[in-house]
Amino acid sequence: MVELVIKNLNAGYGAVNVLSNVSIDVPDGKTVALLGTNGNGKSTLMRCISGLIKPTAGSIELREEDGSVIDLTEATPQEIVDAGVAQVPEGRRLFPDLTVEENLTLGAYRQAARATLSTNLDYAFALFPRLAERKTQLAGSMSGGEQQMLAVARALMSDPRVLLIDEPSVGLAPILVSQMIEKIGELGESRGLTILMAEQNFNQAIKIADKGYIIVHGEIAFASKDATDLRENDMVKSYYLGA
Amino acid sequence: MAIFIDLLLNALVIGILLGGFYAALSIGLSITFGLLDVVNIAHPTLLILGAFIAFFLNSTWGIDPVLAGLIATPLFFAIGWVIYQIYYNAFEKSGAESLRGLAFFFGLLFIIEVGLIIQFGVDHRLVEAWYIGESANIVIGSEIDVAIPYRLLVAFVVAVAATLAIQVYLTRTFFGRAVRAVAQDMMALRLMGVDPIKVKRIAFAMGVATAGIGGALMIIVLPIEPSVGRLYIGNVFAIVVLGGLGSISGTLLAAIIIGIAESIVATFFGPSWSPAVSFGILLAVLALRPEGLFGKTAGAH
Amino acid sequence: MTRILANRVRVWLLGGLMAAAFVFSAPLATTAEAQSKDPIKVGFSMALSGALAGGGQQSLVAIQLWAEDMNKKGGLLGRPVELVFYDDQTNPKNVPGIYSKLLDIDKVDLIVSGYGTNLIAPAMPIAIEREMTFMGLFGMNANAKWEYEKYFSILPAGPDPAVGFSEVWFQAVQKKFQPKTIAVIAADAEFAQNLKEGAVRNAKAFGMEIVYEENYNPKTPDFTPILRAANAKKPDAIYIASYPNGSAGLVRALAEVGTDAKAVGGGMVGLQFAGIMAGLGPMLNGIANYDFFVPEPTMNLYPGASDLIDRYQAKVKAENLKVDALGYYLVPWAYANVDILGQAVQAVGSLDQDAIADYIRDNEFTSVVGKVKFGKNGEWDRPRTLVVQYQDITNNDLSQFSKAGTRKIMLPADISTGELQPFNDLRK
Amino acid sequence: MKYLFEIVCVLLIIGIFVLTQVVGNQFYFFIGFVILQYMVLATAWNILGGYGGYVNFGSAGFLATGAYTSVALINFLDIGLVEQIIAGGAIAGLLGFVTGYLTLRLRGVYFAIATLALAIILETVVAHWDYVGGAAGTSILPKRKPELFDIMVVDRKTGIFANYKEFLFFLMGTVAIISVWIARYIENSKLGRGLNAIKDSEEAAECMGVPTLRLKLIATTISGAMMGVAGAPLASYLTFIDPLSAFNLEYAVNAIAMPMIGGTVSWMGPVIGALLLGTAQQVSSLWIQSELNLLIVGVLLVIFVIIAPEGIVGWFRKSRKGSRG
Repeated sequence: MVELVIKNLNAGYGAVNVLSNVSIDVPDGKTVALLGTNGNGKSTLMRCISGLIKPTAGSIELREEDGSVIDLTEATPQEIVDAGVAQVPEGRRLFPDLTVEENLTLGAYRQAARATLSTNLDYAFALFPRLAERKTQLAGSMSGGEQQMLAVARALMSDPRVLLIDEPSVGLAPILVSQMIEKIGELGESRGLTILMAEQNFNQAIKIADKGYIIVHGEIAFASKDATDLRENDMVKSYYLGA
Repeated sequence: MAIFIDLLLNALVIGILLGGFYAALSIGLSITFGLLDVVNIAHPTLLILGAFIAFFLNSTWGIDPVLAGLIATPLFFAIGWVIYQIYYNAFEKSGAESLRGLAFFFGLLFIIEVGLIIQFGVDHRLVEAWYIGESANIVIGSEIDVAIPYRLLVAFVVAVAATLAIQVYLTRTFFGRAVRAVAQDMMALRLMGVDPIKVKRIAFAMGVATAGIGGALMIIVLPIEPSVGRLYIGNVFAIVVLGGLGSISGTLLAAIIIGIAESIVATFFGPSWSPAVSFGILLAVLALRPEGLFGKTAGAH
Repeated sequence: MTRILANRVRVWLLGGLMAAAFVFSAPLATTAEAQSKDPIKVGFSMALSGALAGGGQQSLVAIQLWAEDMNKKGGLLGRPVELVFYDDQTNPKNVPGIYSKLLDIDKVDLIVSGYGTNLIAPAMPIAIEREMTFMGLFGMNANAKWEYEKYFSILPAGPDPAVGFSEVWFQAVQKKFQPKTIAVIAADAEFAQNLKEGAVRNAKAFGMEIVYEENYNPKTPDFTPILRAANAKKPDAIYIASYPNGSAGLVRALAEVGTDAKAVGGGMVGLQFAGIMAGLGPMLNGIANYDFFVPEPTMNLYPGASDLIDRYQAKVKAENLKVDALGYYLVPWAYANVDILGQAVQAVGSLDQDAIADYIRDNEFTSVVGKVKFGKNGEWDRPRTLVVQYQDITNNDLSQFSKAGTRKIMLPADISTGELQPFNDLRK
Repeated sequence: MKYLFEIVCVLLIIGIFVLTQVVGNQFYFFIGFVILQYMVLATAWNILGGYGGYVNFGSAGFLATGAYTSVALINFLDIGLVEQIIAGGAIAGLLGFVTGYLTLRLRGVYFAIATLALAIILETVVAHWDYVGGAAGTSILPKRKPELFDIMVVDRKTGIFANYKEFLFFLMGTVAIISVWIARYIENSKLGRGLNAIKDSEEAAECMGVPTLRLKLIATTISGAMMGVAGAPLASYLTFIDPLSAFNLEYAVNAIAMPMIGGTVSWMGPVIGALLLGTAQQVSSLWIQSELNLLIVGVLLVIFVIIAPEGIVGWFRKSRKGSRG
């Protein structure tokens, strides 16, 4: 269906360069882990893909099954959402004064998604029954785990083909972290989503990832060949043990 | 005793109607300031502009002032659009905090005021309509006679209708929900594929558009001259804050509370204490519940 | 490079702004016609914007008419008259600076005041220090504390203005209705408070019991609760000392709630203004209020006033001025304010301020406001406010107010044109 | 040189004194008084608003507190100007302390609206207080021959100052310079840095051990006292005072607009803003014979904040940085 290809990406804030020559490939229907500790450029890359920051060099592309290519490098956030890329941002970024349901509905803001609003809503509630129970509660008043569920569900509301998830485990109790990661794995499989997940919790992330990258100081320090390589390569171990 | 009940009933009725009038003046600010976090201190002066347009249409062609206010609404939408565009380019774009805009809106206030002086002069103006100076009387028994001035009733009905319409729009439509979300998290909204600047621009224009009808109601209720707007800055901001930032229905309820308080004070304790009482209520509420009466999360702003 | 350029642009912009400010601030020439002799400059501050601008703008036109008249007649002391004035924005804070500029920079020869007590008071110490004769327009007891011997007030309210202002109203009401009880409603502002104080003293002097006495805040939007509270005390008369906003609000409240009081009104400022009269129309019927000049036939007592008003109205129309279309309230008084000073200058034959003041103090003047004689503290030696009652107003047409009959004079008796009638008898 | 600024301050005060003795034209003292009064007001506002991020919308209330303290004490004890300024500052400082205490929990716009509410309540109370003239206002006659420590202060022949306006101008000038000195001192002190931390993030400041509540109380007290000092001579300047002129919206507007135009991060901002906007207001109202003067002030306000959203000080800093880089 669709493949996310990032080539030689450079980006930063003002004069400060954060990413240098980052190349990442997220194959269709696969879950790719972007591993790295805080401050290494994971979120910057995520923001670049979503169009919140403009890269200074390189390219971001979506490759369709039929061989056509959508160039997202210079696209606006709206165009990127329209192309089927959604992001679960770091720190969840919910609308605290809106209800759970309203948060979800806002996820389906773009015209194409409005048509499938009710099916997507049902899907989200089925995936996270907790959210169904708290439909009318204000998002800001929920627990961290519930907020993370809502953030993921909200991203799904736009009917994405590619899902970017930034640090889903941050601020959650260990038991919730593994639940959340499992949910993401489940989600990837049941919907056939192409997922790029940024995570600093190596242990958990590699459980569901089909392949992975390690990013250090804005550069790709390691790219695994496949899932097994990711789980067993010494280099990965040294990184997360070191961290 | 009967006299007391008569006075009390009348004070309550007038208070509620007066509250509706205050709500009509504040509702636009509840959007621009309460929801969008833009300190539009020129709002009361925009109301005066609306009042003068209603006056102009009324005195020239005899158009009903409320209708005149409705006619002026698209014009005010456009004015709001332009103001926000300037405000955005000068302040928000560079990430300056919202209070930076204060001086800008003060300047705008003076410019509009002088424009009105040049165009309409400084005299007090009133409008004519069949409902001004007439009242409906509800007589209970021999001593209780509740008078409902139509001029306040019109203001009340229009204010309540506008509040409900805006409330429904903000809660039931995709765009309305985006308006409520935009001050909470602009970046997240971008990730939903929404252009937050466009949302803010349209919402701000909507808030200013209410000044067309609000101004018409103002000149229905009281005589207007260009500098009257300044007197109402305190009142409208107080009501929006009292109601809780971001809560449209809260603004209506807060306005009614203030209206009743002022009316009761004017009837039983001496009208000159009215401002102290209404702003005293505001202070007390802020001390006990800083997010306002109907605000949701404390310190969100 | 682009940054340096951007900076240049910035500096240019700022510089340009400054330059623009200076060009704008260059002294604008007044009505200076090319005349050979040095003009006599008359300086004053006037509320051209802000809350009192309605009266201020009207006064300015009147004073300009006076200057035209003088120059047509060959000027003062054979020199042309030139006006120098600034907008005080109805803010007392601007007044000291304005009079200082008038005297120290513009070097005016004569000064008169702006409109209203709180805009006269801040100019007093400057007038005193420079020993200038100072004419005050509608100041209420502005000289009571200073007791400055060269201050003269244009307000026909007598030596004790607060009392004199409402005395005739109480006389008229007393004569007709002999009220036992009275309610007093007043705005929380300077002029209205002085009126109220006078009214309270008059009420006591006339043996009326004050059953309700309350002040209202000037920004009150609706007056029905106040009127109801006053009505609950069942007063025979209601004295109102209000500003334009309150006057209109109370008239509307009277239409909506009604009252059983026989006489209503007294000190309602603003009901004399064209915009408000037209806006209220028939709702005014029955109100008995103070006034200074109305287009009744007996007003011939004020020589030239009708002419002046006609010229004012013509000028407003011709030049499309955004001021009061009728000008009854202030035009004759603002005119008299400069006219009396001018007459004194002409009589003395010089600009000697002491001589001018002595002359004004010692002589009776005839101006567009009739015969004027000054007494203690520069106030008029006797009051001459009118009591008028609004009658037979049928619609909101402005032109009816420029004809006789809508505001009939009740007192003074020698110029009266009508009978005071109970408030409710004149309502529909 | 360590005390350069202090020396300049003293020289300026001496300079102002010399001006009162040399300049004959009274006009400049009138205009100067108004601009200097704004300078004190803007500087006072900036201590809380610029350094601490707490926007006071009720500056007129504090200023009027100073003014009415003077009126009450003139009526009661017939005290002189210097004592009025001290008393006005003390009472307004006390009000600032109480305000700070009552509004400790309030942030952002809530604080701004609370101060506005306070000013309106004060105005209503003063309008009912007949001893100071109530709503009708009262005339204040300057003392005939004021003395300070047995020295004749104002007298045409034997006094230090030939007339009252010179005395008022000198006092206001001295007060302004002291205010600016205090503001500068605060800016460079622990208090200023603490307030800055509060402005950036109150939570973070608290975590770093900044005593936020105490600092806010100190700042509201100092700021309030300075506003009271600015207002104390108002009654003597106008010789007539009523609630409408003492609680004028103009004070609240200028107290905010002047630092914003000048720049809120440094003590120079309010000074530049007051000089610029104050002069523009005076010049436009005194050279333009119509209501258009207000238009020019409005247009200037809008243009200034648009081209220099960080204020004149910020604008110059940016320009300097820009031309270097």
